[in-house]
Amino acid sequence: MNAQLFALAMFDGIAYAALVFMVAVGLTLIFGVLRILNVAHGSFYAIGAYTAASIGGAIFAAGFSPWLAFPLLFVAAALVGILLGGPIERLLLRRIYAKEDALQLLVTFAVFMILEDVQRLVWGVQPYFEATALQQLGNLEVLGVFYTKYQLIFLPIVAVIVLIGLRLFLRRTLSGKLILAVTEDRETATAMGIDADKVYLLTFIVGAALAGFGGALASATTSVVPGMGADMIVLSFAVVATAGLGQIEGAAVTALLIGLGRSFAVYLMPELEVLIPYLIMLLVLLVRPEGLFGAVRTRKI
Amino acid sequence: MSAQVLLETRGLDIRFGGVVAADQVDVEIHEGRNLAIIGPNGAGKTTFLNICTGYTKPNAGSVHFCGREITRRSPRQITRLGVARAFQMPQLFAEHSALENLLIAASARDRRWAPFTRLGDVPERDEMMHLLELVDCAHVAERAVNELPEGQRKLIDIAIALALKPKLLLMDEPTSGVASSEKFGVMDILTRALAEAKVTSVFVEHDMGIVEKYADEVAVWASGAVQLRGTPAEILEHPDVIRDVIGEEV
Amino acid sequence: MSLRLAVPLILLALVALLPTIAPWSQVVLTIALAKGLAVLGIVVLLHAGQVSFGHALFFAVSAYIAAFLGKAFAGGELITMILLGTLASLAVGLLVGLFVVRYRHIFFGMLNLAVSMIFFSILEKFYHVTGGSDGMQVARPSVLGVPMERAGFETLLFYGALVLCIAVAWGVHRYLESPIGHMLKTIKTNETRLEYLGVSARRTLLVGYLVSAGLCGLGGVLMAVTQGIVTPEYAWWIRSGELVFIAILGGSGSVAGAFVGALVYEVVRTYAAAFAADIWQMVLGFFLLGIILYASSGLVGLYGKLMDRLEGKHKTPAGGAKQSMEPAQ
Amino acid sequence: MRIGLTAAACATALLTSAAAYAADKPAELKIGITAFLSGPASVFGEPAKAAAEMMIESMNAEGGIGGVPIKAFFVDEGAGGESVLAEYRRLVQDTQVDAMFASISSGNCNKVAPLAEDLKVLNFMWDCGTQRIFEENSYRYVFRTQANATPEMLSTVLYLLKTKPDFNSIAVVNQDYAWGRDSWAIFSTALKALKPDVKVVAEFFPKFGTPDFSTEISRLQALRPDVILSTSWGGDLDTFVRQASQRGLTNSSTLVLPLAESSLERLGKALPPGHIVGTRGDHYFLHPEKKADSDFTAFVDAFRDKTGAYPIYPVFHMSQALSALKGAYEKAIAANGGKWPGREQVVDAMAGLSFKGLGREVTIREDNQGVEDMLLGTTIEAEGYDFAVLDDMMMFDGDQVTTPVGKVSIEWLGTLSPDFLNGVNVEMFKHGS
Repeated sequence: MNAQLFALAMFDGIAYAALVFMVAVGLTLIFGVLRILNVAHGSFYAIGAYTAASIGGAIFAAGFSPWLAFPLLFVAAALVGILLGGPIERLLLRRIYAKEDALQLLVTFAVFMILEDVQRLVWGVQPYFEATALQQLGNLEVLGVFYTKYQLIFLPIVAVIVLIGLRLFLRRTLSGKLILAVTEDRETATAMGIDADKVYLLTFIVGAALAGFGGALASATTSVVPGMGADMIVLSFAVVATAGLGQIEGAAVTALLIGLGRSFAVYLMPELEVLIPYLIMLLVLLVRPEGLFGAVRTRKI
Repeated sequence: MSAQVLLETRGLDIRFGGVVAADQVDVEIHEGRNLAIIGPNGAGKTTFLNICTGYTKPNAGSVHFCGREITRRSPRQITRLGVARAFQMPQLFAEHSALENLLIAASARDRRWAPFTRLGDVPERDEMMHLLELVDCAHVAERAVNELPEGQRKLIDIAIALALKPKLLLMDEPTSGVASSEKFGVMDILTRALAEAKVTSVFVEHDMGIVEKYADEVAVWASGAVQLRGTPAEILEHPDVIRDVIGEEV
Repeated sequence: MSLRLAVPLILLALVALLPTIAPWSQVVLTIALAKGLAVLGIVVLLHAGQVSFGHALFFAVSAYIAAFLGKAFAGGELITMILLGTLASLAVGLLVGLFVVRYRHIFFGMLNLAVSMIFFSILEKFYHVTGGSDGMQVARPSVLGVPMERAGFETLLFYGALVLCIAVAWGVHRYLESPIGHMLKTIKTNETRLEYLGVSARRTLLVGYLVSAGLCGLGGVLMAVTQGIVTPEYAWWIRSGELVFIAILGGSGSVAGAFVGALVYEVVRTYAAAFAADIWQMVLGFFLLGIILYASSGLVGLYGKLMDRLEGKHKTPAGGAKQSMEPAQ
Repeated sequence: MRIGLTAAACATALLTSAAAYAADKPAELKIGITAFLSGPASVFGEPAKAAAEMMIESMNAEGGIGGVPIKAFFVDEGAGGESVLAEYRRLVQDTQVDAMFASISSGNCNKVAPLAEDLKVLNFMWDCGTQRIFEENSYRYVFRTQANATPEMLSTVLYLLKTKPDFNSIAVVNQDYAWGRDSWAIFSTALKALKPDVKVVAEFFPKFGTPDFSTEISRLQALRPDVILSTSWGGDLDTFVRQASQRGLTNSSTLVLPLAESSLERLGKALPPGHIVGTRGDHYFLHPEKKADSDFTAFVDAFRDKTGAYPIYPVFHMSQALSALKGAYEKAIAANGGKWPGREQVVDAMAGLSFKGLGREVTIREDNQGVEDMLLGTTIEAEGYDFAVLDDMMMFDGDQVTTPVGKVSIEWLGTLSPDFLNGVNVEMFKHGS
């Protein structure tokens, strides 16, 4: 493997990692606070992609400026967070916080199944493709290979902004601090009078919106097809578990690890490509059972 | 002292963050002599029990039981050597009845996996019923343990430990959570049961009346170390103890 | 005989007789029984408070063993397939189990998922060995050396599966009631105390894990020979989720519930797919939500409540044949 | 209640099966159709279902088959193989359908073929492409009413060699499942036989349904093969072509896309001119021989009105299956002296049957495989369409490009020599002519 291929694999890996991170970070945020592994997160991702692609298709066909594709990403994220995330947390998840892990997970699994069909009823089964955002930014030639600026530059920058933004939000704003307090010690936080209901709702909306945002970002680079959520969710699980549950920076590092692992596999051993995320997860957890960034908690007796 | 040394620690050292939980702890526990551990909260009493049973690993030092080094063994291995433990918060099997809790313990002791025998039909059943009678809980044998009052839960927790027929029993505040009017009753029951089973006990205790009546020896803990050791009479009259320990407790 | 005991017996008799009046149902019922066995594996782990989202792995391992045997020996022998398939699942169960019993809850679930997805990917990727995503045909095996026609084979499979399920259900029930079965349950309630009894929680869980892997393996072989084809989909995470789904539907922790759940699930799924082809997933999703939110003790729990009402009792009685199959909640 | 009904149905079934021959004319002719109504492959299933409904409606308006109206029952292949098999049995044993059309997925065809044989029900493999089924087994009840992977791939190789004889290197990006693997095995075997000096520079089999080909595209750009083959379809093909054209891969390499006819309209301008597109037969809404035919254009318009899209190859496949059914029954009725035929008589009538769907005539060979001519073309931009259409079309003779009866495709292809290229009959068509 020469230097050129090495560099190419790096670029590909980073662009891919940026997308994976966007979805995984929402999942880990939700887990940190609600202690629920949300299977429906994959649906939020898919619906975000569908929303961006279908609205984009409509407004660009009507002759609006293609630059609207960028604000549209946020609109799609907000729609997913508020219209889907909000009601699901309020009407459904709120009723199951007291139940066992397995039941909670199954509830989100049920939501996932329902949303899969909702997607098909709303958007049909034909693939959507809406790459205006990507085309607006154009291409870039690196080492004789054309990359889209969207994937090579825009996506990684957005991922870094989201990472820094989340850090600032969690550490500098009141809502963020409340979320962090609940993540670190739920009992104490609620005992101190933090309105856990509000924190849960806010977290879930933000988490869902991040998944929707990830989907909207991805929609410019891929066909939006039925079933795209199912694959993404398993990948995000792997990222979240490898990183350590609830670890936001960890999710970034792991996403990068998995993204690079995958692209190097394509160059070196294509057969291993799909196995990479799981192999990384197994290896990490063998050595660090709590995940890369997870902390050991000893029970007080 | 002529009695054989059951458990011996040398130079135990551990700290959590800035808190010193054990600082050069050297303790000997002798067969047949019940040891009470007293001392203020945070002195490292529970940590001592945790280290002796392998739940917490010390940074330095060693623990020997019957001459065998057990410092870095797991609670499971140490239990199998004959050290049982009762907890400050009763550690019970919440979905099982009192009798079932004991039957599980007895099956564990006898390595009775018996995949096709009902738990209720194991041969240790009579022995466990007797044990429940001994701790005065026979009347709640069939009740789920999470429905029982704290006092009975503590007794069942201790009974579980006794069911293992240990050589040494470590008890963390056996009478906490028990109404003060019942404490002596509980301890009477316990002492009888311990004597019958010929078990040496170590118990952490805050009630000096209990210590005075039931301990053969007392060790005073403070700042992660044993400050004094002696008979209850010697210790409870010691001015430092009166000031630092009893004073706090009264 | 009490009503509480009579109804399950009547239902069992109905299931046994249904194929004689509705032949097409025979295969659906055999599949339901095969899944019921796998669900029973999930139920065993639920007793330890652990949920695996990767048990389809063991289902797939034995199913592929059956397919390979059939391919290697031009049809093969049913009994060999069942034995070797289950053994292979146990072997893989031991290997995976040694690793995953160190983890609990979400990690346990996710690691199982990861391992099963690795197997899934291998099945898909190594096309020249496994037939890739199209899977492998499972030749119809002979039974004790006797070659079989389709009709006879299917009938034999169905009644064989029925007898097998009853025997296995009894065995698992006894296991869960035994000392080691109760120790498994203590992993859910107080693992620390279990260790302080001198028992290895990991080893106890490993035993439960092996039982569950074996059960899934048994179900997998049965499924493979019934379907006549195996695909990587057998190992997919959605399939594992389905097993957990059925376990909850039947009544989490209930041995009888595993089979009741599997039967009801297959019927609902078949009819949802037939009469609401566009929205069958949604139908199942709402069905699952309804069960979790309004009847979290599952179908067996509902049945218990119904019987209580019929017998005019308001409090759950301690006895009863059905009752003893449920864990203490 | 349900059990009672079923019991009654079964009793009737027993009676009728005793008199399987010379049956009375039924109230309706029931067929079961499996198609993907969910999942990625529903891009084929949904149009086919719409087409089936339209065609059955119009057939029934003209008196159905032999005066008996057709009634179709649909099964979702997207629900999984297990569910398909259960439904298949239910339709055959409970609903008592007269024929099954199964299926789109080759995997499902593999599953239902032996089952159909066991259940003794007439089964048309109406869309699946695997060439293996009739090469590895022989069946009485199972027929394929269209071509299979071998003629599809061989004609693609021929078209490529005729239009671009000087290319040196090729790479492949196929979906990682049987179709992707088998079609590459066929294509590469044929290519090596016909042009032995070609270099295969990369073989990629990304996961089915993969959302991102960036890495593969980077590698392909670094390797710069003359030709890139992809037999992918649906969302995978769309994604690959779009990402390839966005990053300029379509400028440096010629794409060969044997299934792209079904993606043309969706791809729009993303598929630039100059790339090779196949139609899995002669399935094309601007079929050079049919586009002047008013029935054909009327159907295309009606289909567009109903679904909002031009008909794609599964629609043609569906028309072939329905037309085969009609042909078989009519032939059997004639053979039966005008009386309604028994099931076995209909199966007998399938031998050597010729029928015509929306495209050219298809004939069933003695191994139950349909023989169909193959149409390919090169993309151009054309007025009136905001997506690429085909030009420089070639129609290959089905008889010549289909594996001879009794031969195994891969072996047969291996025996071909470069002369084969000059021996095949080709008809040429231009867009607009």
